[in-house]
Amino acid sequence: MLRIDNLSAWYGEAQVLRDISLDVAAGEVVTLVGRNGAGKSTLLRCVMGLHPGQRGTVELDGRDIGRLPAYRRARLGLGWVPDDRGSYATLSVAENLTLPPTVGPDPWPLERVYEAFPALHQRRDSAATTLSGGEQQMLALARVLRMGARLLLCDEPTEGLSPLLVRQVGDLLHEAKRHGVTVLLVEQNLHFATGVADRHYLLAEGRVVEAMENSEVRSRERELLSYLGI
Amino acid sequence: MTSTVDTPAAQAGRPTPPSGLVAAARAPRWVRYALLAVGLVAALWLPNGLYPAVAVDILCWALFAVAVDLLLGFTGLMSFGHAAFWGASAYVTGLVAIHAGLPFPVAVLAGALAAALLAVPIGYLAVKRTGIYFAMVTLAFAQMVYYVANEWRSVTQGENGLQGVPRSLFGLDLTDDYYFYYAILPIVLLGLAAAWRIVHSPFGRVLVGIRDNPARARALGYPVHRYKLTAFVLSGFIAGLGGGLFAVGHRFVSLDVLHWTTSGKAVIVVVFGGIGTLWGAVLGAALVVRLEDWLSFSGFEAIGLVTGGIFVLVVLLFRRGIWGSAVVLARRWLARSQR
Amino acid sequence: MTGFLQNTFNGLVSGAFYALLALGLAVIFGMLRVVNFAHGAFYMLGAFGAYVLLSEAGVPFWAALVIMPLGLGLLGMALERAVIHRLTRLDPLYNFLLTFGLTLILQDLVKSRYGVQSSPYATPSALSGSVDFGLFDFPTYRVFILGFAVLVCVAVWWALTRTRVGMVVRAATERPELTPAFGINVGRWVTPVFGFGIALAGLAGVLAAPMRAVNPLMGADLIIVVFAVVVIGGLGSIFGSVAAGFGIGLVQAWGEAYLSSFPIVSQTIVFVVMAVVLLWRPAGLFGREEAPA
Amino acid sequence: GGGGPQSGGDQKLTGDKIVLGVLNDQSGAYSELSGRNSVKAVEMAIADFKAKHGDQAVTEDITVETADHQNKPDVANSKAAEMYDRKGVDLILDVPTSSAALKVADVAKEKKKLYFNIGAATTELTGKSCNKYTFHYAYDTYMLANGTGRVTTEQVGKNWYILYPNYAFGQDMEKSFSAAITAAGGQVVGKDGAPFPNTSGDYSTYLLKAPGLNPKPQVLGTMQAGAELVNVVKQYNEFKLRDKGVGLAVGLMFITDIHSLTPAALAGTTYTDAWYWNFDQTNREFADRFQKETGTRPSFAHAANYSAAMQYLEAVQAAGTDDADTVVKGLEGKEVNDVFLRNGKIRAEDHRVIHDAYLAQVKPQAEVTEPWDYVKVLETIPAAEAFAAPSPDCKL
Amino acid sequence: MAGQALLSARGLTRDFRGFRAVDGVDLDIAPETVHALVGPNGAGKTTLFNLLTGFLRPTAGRIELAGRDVTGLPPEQVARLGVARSFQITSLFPQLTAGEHVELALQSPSGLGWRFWRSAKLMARYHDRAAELLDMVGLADLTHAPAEALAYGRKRALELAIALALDPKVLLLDEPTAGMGLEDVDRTVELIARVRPGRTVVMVEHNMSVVGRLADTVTVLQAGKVLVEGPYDEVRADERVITAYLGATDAAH
Ligand SMILES: Nc1ncnc2c1ncn2[C@@H]1O[C@H](COP(=O)(O)OP(=O)(O)OP(=O)(O)O)[C@@H](O)[C@H]1O
Ligand SMILES: Nc1ncnc2c1ncn2[C@@H]1O[C@H](COP(=O)(O)OP(=O)(O)OP(=O)(O)O)[C@@H](O)[C@H]1O
Ligand SMILES: [Mg+2]
Ligand SMILES: [Mg+2]
Repeated sequence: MLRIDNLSAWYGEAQVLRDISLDVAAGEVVTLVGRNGAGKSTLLRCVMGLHPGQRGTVELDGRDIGRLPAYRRARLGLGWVPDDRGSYATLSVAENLTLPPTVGPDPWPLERVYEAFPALHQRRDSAATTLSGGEQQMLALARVLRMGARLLLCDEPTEGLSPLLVRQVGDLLHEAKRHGVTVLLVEQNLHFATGVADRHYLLAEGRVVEAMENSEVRSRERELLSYLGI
Repeated sequence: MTSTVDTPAAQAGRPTPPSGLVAAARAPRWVRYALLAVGLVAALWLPNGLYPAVAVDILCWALFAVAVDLLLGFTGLMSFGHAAFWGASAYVTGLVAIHAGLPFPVAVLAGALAAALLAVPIGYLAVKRTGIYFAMVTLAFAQMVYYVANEWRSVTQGENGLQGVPRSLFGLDLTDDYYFYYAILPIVLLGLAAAWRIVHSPFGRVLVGIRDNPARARALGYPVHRYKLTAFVLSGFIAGLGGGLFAVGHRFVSLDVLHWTTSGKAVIVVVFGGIGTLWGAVLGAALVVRLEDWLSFSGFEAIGLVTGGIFVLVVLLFRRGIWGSAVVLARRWLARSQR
Repeated sequence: MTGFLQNTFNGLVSGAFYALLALGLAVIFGMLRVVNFAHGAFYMLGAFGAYVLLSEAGVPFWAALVIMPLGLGLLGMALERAVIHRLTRLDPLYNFLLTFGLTLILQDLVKSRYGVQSSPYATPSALSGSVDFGLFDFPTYRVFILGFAVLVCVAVWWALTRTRVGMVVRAATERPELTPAFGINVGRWVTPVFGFGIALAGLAGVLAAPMRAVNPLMGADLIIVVFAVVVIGGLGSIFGSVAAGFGIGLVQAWGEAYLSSFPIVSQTIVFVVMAVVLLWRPAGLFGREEAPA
Repeated sequence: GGGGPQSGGDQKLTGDKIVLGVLNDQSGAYSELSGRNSVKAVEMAIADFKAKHGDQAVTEDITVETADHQNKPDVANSKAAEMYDRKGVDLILDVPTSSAALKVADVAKEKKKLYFNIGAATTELTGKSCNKYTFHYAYDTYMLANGTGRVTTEQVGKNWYILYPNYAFGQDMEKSFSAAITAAGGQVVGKDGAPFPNTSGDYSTYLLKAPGLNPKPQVLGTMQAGAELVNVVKQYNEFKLRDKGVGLAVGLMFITDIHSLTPAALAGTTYTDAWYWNFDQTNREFADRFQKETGTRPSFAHAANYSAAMQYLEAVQAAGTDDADTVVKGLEGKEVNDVFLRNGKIRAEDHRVIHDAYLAQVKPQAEVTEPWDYVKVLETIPAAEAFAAPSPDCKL
Repeated sequence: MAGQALLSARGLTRDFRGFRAVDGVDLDIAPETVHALVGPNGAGKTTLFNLLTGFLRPTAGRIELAGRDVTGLPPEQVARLGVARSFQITSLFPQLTAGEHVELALQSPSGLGWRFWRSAKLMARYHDRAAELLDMVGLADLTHAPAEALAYGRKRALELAIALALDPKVLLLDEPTAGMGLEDVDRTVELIARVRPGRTVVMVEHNMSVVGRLADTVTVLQAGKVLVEGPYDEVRADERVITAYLGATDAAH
């Protein structure tokens, strides 16, 4: 579904992504793991079309979307859960949810969102940035589900969530997957990642250093953890 | 709170990370001394090369602009009402010089102190807001000061202005602007040095922190409001020095010193010269004053077209201002020649 | 009693101008985080445009009331595309500076073409009579202004808080870099809103033409008072701006009527009120306090 | 103070030339009243002077320097000094805005060079702030108030309501008016100082109050000027005060104001003018020439600039030198008549240049037959009555 | 009452436009302990921090620091009394370098910051200490990097460094390990363990293994109220905590 070929990106003079190539098949959950600063978030931003200094190809369903502006990509079914959660201070929770147009065949209705995240229902009229950190994380995830995005780009969606919610998010991703949604997930929490993902890419210093099946990861957990830095 | 907008100061500071001021402090010693020498020579040459009265104006405006830049460039506060301090000091200086007959430096000092005093209540209210609100609030309060001066005719002579401010200094004859220029030069240099010192002091460092992230600064134990207020008052004082000298220089004070266009012009000067670079403010003053002088003789009627145009161009094309852009170019050139 | 009612009515009428201008400012600020210093200049262009239309093309008031806001709205949109737009990611102060420069330019352009003298503009004949209110009668034109302004304010408030437009634009302006990621073409929304805010200023200008001196500087000092008005009302708040606009109009009129031996009062009252509001509610009467940290 | 008129033939003119400086507002509120067309008027004077004297002229080299003081006294100050010092200017002309004029008078005194004020109305120039090198041409606040106040009281109505902008000029005008009205047997039944500048632009409070006063005023005297005057007049019409029996008299009005408000809005309004272009044949001829040069009719200020430049050149011609002290001596006490000065006299006591003034009334629209011909002159106020007696405050 | 507690709250309450985020919380933090605050998202932990540090004024209730009433004091004064905090959502000075951050924090208690007439060179006296602190959090090689160019995890580490630079009696850490890689989490845990002698640490943390390794006492908040308080193992096994916060499997884990 998503194919990235020879993608490089820069912040000014500094190159942070170097010839990244990877692909994600429809219905898959794929994680990007790597240390802080490896370039994971930058990669997602490149896919979303939000990073100005990039070179290489990004294809969605075989179509080159590398030239499209971000809003067109979103309309094609990309849903981004940014690492800073992307809440709008000037919008209420409900408005944050209904802000994006629906873009996919299977958008979640608002009731379903509120059912999955009762906290959001309770605070639906508050300004979104007054939510707690975790609530904002839920909001970001709920927002792309409501859009009906087909490919979720989730940047550390479990950061700052309580253990209970982390598991809920895992469940949600599973459920999304059952509905045919594809997920590209950035995750530091290897434990969580192996619980939801089919495959993993290991990123280091802007390069893909390894691609693994989930089963492989489980068997090599110790080795990987040390690679990730213990 | 963790918005990632660029403050003007941040923009100006961008080429010289982490911030203009810290980097400037780190510039090689010879560069700094060379600059200082060039500046001094330029300052000494001014009345010979230019009409002395224009040169006097440049000095006064340089102080004014530096005062505004102290806030805008180093505290992240854009005062659009600094005419209040420049003007208040001009009036107080004028009144003291006329009625008490004191030597003009004393009168100017009194004026600057009065300006600082006025800055206390205005600053107290204004620093409750930041960013654009701050600009609007200062603008509004300055307008209020203007109205009051306009109305308070018994003291300010209203529209006619305060005429006949003497230039007395121990019986020296300073009627010629040429000599007067050299008489005020030390005061101006002292004022500029004070601004420089403030920026390069521990206090200045705190200000930059506050500019970048006030909430964080509070959590570190810095009373943000009080710091801002102090910066505001210091800035008011320096603007007052300029305003007082301006009054003595022109030997009168008119309501114009309090008008909002005066505040606007001060900001133009700073932006044109380069926000967050004290040198830029001085340079901007020289250029803008000279330009206006030239324009008013040129027969070109639409001065606003030029000043407004400068503003638009600077904001759109080179936000670093003349000085900031020059620094960037010089750096690039240096870097290239080193390679 | 009659005198009081008359003064009150007049206060509301001059408040209507403050309110319309503050509303335009608030729309633009609330949506784009831009404080439009040139708002006064656009108000002037509205009035001046009406005059030029009338004197050079014979276009009557009623047509001008439509043409000028439309035209200025388009001009505003062009402006947003050409310059304001480039500054979206920067500190709002830059836009303040930009529009300040623009003010000087616009004023001088008009000045160099038409001079500084005030230009004549007569009240449209349909509105030149007076309306009898029993206790007193009143120029029809003033009644019209008040009614029209209230109508416009209510309509705008409704559109921005009760429809999707306001929401999208607020999002687009709060986080221009993020919003496209949610499938929103920011430019398509923000530009018209800016144009609309400008159109409001133009509308106020056309309304002012028959009542006020039409000249290139007519908006210059006014805008500062309007700034104070929006600070009082709470800059982000549509309702606050409008309410403060009418309120200040009233207070000034009463000050003029009942403290006429102290003209300084009605002149500075708006600033005094602003100072009090800053002390008591720094975010403005209807503004929201920002989140703590 | 250099010796006799003919002393030192080789240095009779500094630099062998005469430079006239026109320092006025070329972009702001007074730019139409005087502005760049005043420069044109001065150029006309130079041309006429050269034509008149031909080879006999003290010099062929007479030029004009000009600068825009933007109505800012500080700009006026530097520009005036620079004109005298660097541009070799012998005489500065015009300088509207009282604060700027007072400042330029100061500079003139210090540099010992001449200054003919035309654009500013403050009587201080011939009072407390008078000096040897400064002359006050054309109008002043006393002239405006005295003419309008007295004649209107006599001809239109005795009871007045005065509305003035509450700043120096407005307060002066109010005092002068009240004095003139009382002297003419009228009374001021009410007066209010309106905020200045009046940002709201609204005068309804005052206008509504006027007809209700007891006794009811027959005349509303407004001292507002420029755009504020326009606001007052528009709203005066809006509230239909003329229909309610309250006439309008204006303290300070220029023909350019009538042009912008249209005569229809002002029909019947009385005011005092220092000169009117269509008053007689002489004026009209000048106005026609002026229109050829500039495309518009001259205001009193244009005519006064012409006259002032001419009188100065004649004085230099007569003295044979441009030495300021000598020229001043030649001017003092001189009686003159020209297109602007009727029964003119340059008073030696205070350097006030007195001349006839005119009480004018705006014609009804129907009587306006050609552009700019907006008023009829009700009465010529003789020079001796038009201006105040020399002030004891003035010590040259 | 508060007994030995260094920092205590009584009946602490905070409303936001009718919404009660913190609801009558009583809290006693014993000196020289590590006290963890856990709870579901939105339980009011950060709000409680904001109340304790003066960033928010309580609607009701009272806060005492070492027996002194500090209710309603502004943040800077609370900081002056020896309470340092880090922010859950990173909050740094984008234009300053890592080194300058720490120096600024080190300078804070000295009053040097008011000396507008002295040279900034005076701050050189903090160089060594700053280098030491940066080294502690693993940022030694980034001393001259401006904060805005740091990756997220590094920013978190810098947050910690400047909080430590204040040499506080009480250290309030809001999710100090959120967004960190495993390596950094471990380093942070070690770091907190290293600096805790002589200090009192209050931390909000979702990572239960971190809580387990550090905390002496755990307070669980839910819907603005204290749900359970006690030693880690006890709290962890508590039925209510498992349903409200941990979830069944995690508890068994
Ligand atoms: N605005 C910026 N300017 C300059 N460099 C940047 C900027 N943002 C990120 N970087 C650098 O780019 C690199 C990659 O950053 P990125 O945010 O993609 O990393 P990441 O893998 O998502 O890290 P983390 O796990 O901490 O979120 C880092 O080294 C970072 O320092
Ligand atoms: N300024 C505010 N205005 C309105 N509501 C607020 C504000 N700040 C916090 N809240 C609300 O108070 C509740 C508690 O928020 P808080 O940030 O304290 O939660 P938390 O326990 O820190 O959660 P997390 O673990 O997700 O960070 C939340 O529901 C939040 O929406
Ligand atoms: Mg990241
Ligand atoms: Mg929290």
